[in-house]
Amino acid sequence: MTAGTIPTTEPKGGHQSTGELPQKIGQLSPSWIVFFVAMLAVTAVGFYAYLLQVNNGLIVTGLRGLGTMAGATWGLYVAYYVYFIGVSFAGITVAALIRIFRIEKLEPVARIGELLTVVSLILGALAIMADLEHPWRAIVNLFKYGRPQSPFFGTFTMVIAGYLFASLVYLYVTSRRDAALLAERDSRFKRLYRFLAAGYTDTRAQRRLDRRVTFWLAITILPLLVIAHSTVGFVFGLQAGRPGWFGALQAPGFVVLAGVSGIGNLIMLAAIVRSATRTKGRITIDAFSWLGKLLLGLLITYLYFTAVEILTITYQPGASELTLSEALLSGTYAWIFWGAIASLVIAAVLLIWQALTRRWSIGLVVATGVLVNIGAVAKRYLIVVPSQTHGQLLPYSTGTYTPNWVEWAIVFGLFALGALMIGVFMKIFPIVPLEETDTP
Amino acid sequence: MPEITRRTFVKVSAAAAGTTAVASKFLFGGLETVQHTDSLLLAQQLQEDTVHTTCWIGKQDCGIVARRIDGRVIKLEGLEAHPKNRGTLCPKGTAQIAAVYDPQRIKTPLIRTNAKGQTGEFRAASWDEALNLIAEKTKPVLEEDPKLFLWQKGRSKAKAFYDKAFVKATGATKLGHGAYCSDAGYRAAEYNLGCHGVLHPDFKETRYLLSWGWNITAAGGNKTCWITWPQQMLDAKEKNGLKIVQIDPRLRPAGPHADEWLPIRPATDMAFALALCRELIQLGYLDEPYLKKFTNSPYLTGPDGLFLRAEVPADAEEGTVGKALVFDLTTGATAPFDEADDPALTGAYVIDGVTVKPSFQLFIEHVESYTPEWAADICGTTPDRVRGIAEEFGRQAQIGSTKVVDGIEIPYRPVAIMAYHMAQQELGFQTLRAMISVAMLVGAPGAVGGQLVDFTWKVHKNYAKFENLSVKEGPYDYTLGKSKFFPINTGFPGILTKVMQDPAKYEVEKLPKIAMLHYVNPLTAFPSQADFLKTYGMFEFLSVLTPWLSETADYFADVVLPAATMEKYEGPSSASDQYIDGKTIRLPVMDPLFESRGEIDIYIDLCERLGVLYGEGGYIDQVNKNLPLKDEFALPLDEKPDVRDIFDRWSRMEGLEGGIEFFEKNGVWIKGPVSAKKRYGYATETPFGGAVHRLYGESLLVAQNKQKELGADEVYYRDYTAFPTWRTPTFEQSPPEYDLTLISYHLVVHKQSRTSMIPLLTELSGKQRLDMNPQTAERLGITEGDEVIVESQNAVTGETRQLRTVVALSSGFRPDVVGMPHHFGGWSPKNNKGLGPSPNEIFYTGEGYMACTADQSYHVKVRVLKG
Amino acid sequence: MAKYAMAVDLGRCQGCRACMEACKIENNTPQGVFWMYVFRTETGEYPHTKLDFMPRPCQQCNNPPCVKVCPVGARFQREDGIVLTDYDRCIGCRYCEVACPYGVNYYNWRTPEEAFADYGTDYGDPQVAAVTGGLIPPYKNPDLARLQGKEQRLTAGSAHNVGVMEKCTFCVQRVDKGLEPACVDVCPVHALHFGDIEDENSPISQYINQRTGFKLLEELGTEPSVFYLNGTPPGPDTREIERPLTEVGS
Amino acid sequence: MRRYVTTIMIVAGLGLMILSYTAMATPQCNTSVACSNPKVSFAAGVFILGIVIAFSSAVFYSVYKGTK
Repeated sequence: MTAGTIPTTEPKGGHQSTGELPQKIGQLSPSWIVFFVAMLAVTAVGFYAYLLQVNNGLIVTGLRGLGTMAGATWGLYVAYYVYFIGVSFAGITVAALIRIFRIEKLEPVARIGELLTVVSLILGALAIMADLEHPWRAIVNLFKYGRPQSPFFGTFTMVIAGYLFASLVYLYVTSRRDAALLAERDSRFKRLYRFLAAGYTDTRAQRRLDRRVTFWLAITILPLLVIAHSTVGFVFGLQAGRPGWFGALQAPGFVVLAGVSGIGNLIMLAAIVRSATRTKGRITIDAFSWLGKLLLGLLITYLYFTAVEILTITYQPGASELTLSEALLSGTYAWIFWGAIASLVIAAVLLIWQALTRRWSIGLVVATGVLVNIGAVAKRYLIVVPSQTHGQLLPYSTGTYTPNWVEWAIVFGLFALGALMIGVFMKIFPIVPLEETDTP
Repeated sequence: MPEITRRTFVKVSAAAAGTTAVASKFLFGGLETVQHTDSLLLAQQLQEDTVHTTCWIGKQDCGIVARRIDGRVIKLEGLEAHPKNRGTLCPKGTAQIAAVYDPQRIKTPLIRTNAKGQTGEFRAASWDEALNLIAEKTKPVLEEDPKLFLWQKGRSKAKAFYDKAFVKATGATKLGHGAYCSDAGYRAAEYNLGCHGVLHPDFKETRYLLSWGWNITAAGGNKTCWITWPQQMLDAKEKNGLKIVQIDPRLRPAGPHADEWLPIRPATDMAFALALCRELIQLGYLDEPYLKKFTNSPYLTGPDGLFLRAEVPADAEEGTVGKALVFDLTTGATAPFDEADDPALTGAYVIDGVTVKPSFQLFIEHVESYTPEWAADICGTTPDRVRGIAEEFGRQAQIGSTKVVDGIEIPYRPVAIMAYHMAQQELGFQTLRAMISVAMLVGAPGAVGGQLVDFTWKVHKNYAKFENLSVKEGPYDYTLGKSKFFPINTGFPGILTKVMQDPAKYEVEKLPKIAMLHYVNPLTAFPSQADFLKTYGMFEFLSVLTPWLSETADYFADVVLPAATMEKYEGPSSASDQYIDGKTIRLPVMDPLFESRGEIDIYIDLCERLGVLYGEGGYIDQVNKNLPLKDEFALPLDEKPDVRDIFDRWSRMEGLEGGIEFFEKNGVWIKGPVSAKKRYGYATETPFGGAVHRLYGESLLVAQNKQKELGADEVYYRDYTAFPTWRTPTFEQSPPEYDLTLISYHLVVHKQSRTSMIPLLTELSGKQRLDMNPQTAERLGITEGDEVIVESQNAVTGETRQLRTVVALSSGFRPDVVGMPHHFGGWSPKNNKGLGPSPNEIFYTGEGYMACTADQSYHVKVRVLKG
Repeated sequence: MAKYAMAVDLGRCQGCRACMEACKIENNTPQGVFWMYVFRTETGEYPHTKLDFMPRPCQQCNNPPCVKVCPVGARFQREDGIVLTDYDRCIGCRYCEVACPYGVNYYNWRTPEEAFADYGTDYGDPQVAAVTGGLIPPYKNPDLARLQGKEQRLTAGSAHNVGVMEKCTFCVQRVDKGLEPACVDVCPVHALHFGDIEDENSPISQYINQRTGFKLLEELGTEPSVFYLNGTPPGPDTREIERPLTEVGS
Repeated sequence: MRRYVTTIMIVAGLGLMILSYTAMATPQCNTSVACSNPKVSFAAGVFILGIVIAFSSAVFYSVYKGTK
């Protein structure tokens, strides 16, 4: 690659004096340090728990066999794996929408989304690794013997590999220009920026080029994304052996709930970023209202799916479906189920009210973001676990499963790890794209 | 799980220190360690062979082929040629492999170092030291009075020659386990029919079976422990459409194989049987030829309840009694029973101014009041079900029909009762007599498809003994044999504990000084644990011979001798399934593990030290007498025998090619089919071996009179009646708040204390539980899995006992009954710890909780409280 | 090519669980692991109670969901119909376990050493080890460590490697020697039958043809190779009773 | 040149995917032993490599400076 030519002209406006980087990059504010240390600590606890597990096997978790052992063999790890994959939905979708439909108002949150996608995909991959007693054997054998007829194959090629890589490419291509601009300043990241810029010259031709690339990437990624999330749905939806799993609605259901949790996360993250990086001027209420509407659309669709689901399992259920639906609606899992429904409905109501009154408040939108994620986590858990403990097709005694501290520690560790990745990124690179105006 | 976490912490710190360890774990997940053990296994060339042996647990000694790798037994499989198990095994059979290798077996002889009555502390000792100590303690007692040396054993394995020989050679007093099993049933059959056994069907021919009690698919019964009966029962159902009526508070015994389930109240079986008798008489289902010819029904009975007898000729020797008289309808006069053409069964006759009646007439009058309504009320069922069963039993009996078997025409009565272990109740002896009476009315005993008692129709010596029961004046020996308390008494450890607590009450002067326990483990295996805890510490010296440190040994043994499990010779044992006869011998699957030894070796060495091994009447001599070994095959009385040689001599004496090698090669010796002449009472040389079947128990009445004479309390004599006579069992008199009846039963996977030491079997049996009908649970506000306190009450002493367990709901139980399986409540070897209590902890023994024949009852009233 | 099948005569089964025991010993499975399991169940209310026993080996499906979902082909079906697990390849994702409607899959939560400790016996005991070479369990079956069939894969129970999945193999190590599975061989009442279903005249084909029966959860299209005869499938209100010890690692 | 190489990368990537996919255990079959083994080991790995190459084309397309 040929080195980029550095413009001699002093860049104007947008950000402060020479050498100073925008969005508090490189500045370790006390609050950030607190955040960093806290997250590091939680991650460490998670890692410690993981060491326990690696050393003594999954026996240290609350997981046990199905059937005679009357436990659940898939638990928190799988639930959160599904959740994290779901979250990854947001970024690329938003970014792609922006590119395809030219939604300028969302431009500023585009990179947050892309980053969110990359991070959550990594967390998803780690969550599934945590579920395996022999991670290395798994990685090798998956590459060596991977079989397309297993729904896991899609998950693991499409989602983990294809989707993740595509998102990285996308993130990179859309970040080069900023890297080039920052490379013009003296900072401890200069070399990094220059490397990333890879000789970017901010010409009209280059911009046209990038627009074309990103457009086509978006076009190819969107279907990939639908497929990817569907395959996760297929992991369950193709299984007739467990009550409440088999069904055509699983795949679309997964896609939509993925959207809900993803957008919800994006909203929260955007709100944090805008206050953390002095970009209130960039990320405006418009962005939030936009995301809000998007979320509302998906949420309504999902609530519709849920209604259909409830009707299906209660109207004329088979013996095992009945046992399961009882466990869900009035039994062991009722509090989780109705908790989820409540949070989703409240979120929908909040959004509808704002949409009708046309008066959007960032606070309220963020609140919905939080609510829908609570709902999403709960729903993922309810998809994975109850079908294993209740309504088994042979007269096995009813099972029980309670995640123990090891599992929780690892899951929270993963969240903290994600937070760390984003936090560090924010201190190295502008998480909000620099403006068009920052140009010759 | 504090232990785990501690371990994990250690592991983690280690891991944190050396990340490489973690890394390798991460990379290879510790798989290599596992494969390593395999490679070890596969490294060298493996020598594979098989050894013939027999089961060491069940009482039917199934034939087993042990598969060995380099001399290590890896699997036990059924021996195809063995008639009893035909190439199959039950869970116990396969699982005993874990017993062979159990590291918790006793490895060396042990000598106690702490006080008795608490968890024992022992020191390892050599065989010499241990045996010398026993000899030193035993000799003086043998010199003073050998009867004061108590020798007690659990279940016999194979032919009990070697232990009989020990008892005979030393002159010790023997106690068995029969009083906890089915002895009262054996006594009833011996009394009424003369055969040694408890009622079982002729499965190849029987069409209608009253499966009475918990046995049929749970524990086999007579002569078999499990496999054989189920096999024959299923074949009978498929081939002959055998109909099974399950009479028990639990459905489980016959389960899906029951065509009809009649859940009657516990311990009301006699009432039900008596009502059946009444109905059969009412319906006229009577085999008069049988009753007249082969039973004492026609015997004329006076107002005193005694038979009218012919004059004794003057020249007759002292003590001979005259033949019982009957009323001959052809001559219209009395005649000795064996001289009358047509003896009357009914009516009343005035002889010498006295009105006398055939005992059958008395029976008719006796059962007159036992109506279906009466029985239904007592048993907790409906009159028409009583009638229905009586009707079908009578009809199916096909009275008058015959069948030709082996060329002999034999009466055909395809109805039978299977009632093993039904004697385990306060009215046990008379209940079994009532059941036998049912079979007798239709002439089923000894008929084709009818009521069988033993595999061959032999008359047992007890039949003659029971003609007049000897009831002596005190003082009595501590087993109360021939006492005014128990005119019939096989030896009951339970009553021994009562005697030891109050010898005066039982007019006993000398208590046992020292004791030796052979396998038996009274502390957990026998009901009323409290009584054994009180008394088994009273022996001056107690030695226990057992493979594991039994609870009794743990608390009371001075010396413990390690017995081998399967790694020893035992035998010979019957391989008969009642149709094909055979014999087998257990061959050791390997050398005894640790320092354990086979029982025969142990007794030989002990007798040598006691000076009772050699010479006339010595142990060797007794072995020759009891095995037996005759003529040139007899062991020389002056040289120490070798165990293999004992069985080799026996095999050669039986004419087997190569002696013991025959069994090493074939595993079992098939003698061929059991002929009809041997099996059916009607077909034996003199029918029924010449025994007159006692529908009427004259000698029981005589015994009762003697008991009264000698001033025995009513509790001891009230059940010595000529006919089975119903009375409400004592336990029913507990206060009403004790509203449930506790019953106990065996699980298929358990037999004898030893199975509860085998973790593979306790795994299958699961934890202890209290079975309860859902209706009852709902009433008490209890749900599946709740912990509860079960409190029993002794209706005689008012004592209460408690245990804690967990409820398991089952609709296969009468709502007024709760149940608990046996083989729990151990504490000594950790194998069987923590699985829950034994019902024996809250059962009672002694007056009111034992039969008139000194046999244990397993019924008690309880209440269930939330734990 | 033979196609192996098992026939379970529910009319004969007495629920004694001898098959479970023989399986555990032949295949050296630790506590709480039942490749062969016998349901003891109750249906209906007192006094009209119906008691049933139902042995549950792996159904050896001909359209096996477990094989479909296995991401690495560790779970596969041989030409003779036996569905097996390749212990060297299994990654322990437990997808087969959730995919199987019969609950026949058992995951090795612990090493055999830890697992057998549940039995409360220390087989490492020197005096025992002197005889057994320290093998766990002492009755360890060497056949399980051998590669099976023409695929030559480690499928016969092996050493119960921690973190891999396993299940009933129809005792492949015995079948390949021309023997019947341990459960069939031991059954005291001859309720279990095994053989080549493709051969019209084989004893099992005839046994099945002479009786009416059903296959378990056939409606799911799994096409089991296990035939249940002379009985009825468990109903919705069928309750399990008399469970064995199933706790692991507590 | 830019178009040329990019196209090649995309085609190559897709090619690898198709090739490796067919080299894996046949999707339809699940009853024969063959189905449990890919025809070529690491076919799945190659498939992912294909994805990687195909998407990398985008990077090349935008980074390539062209020859002046």
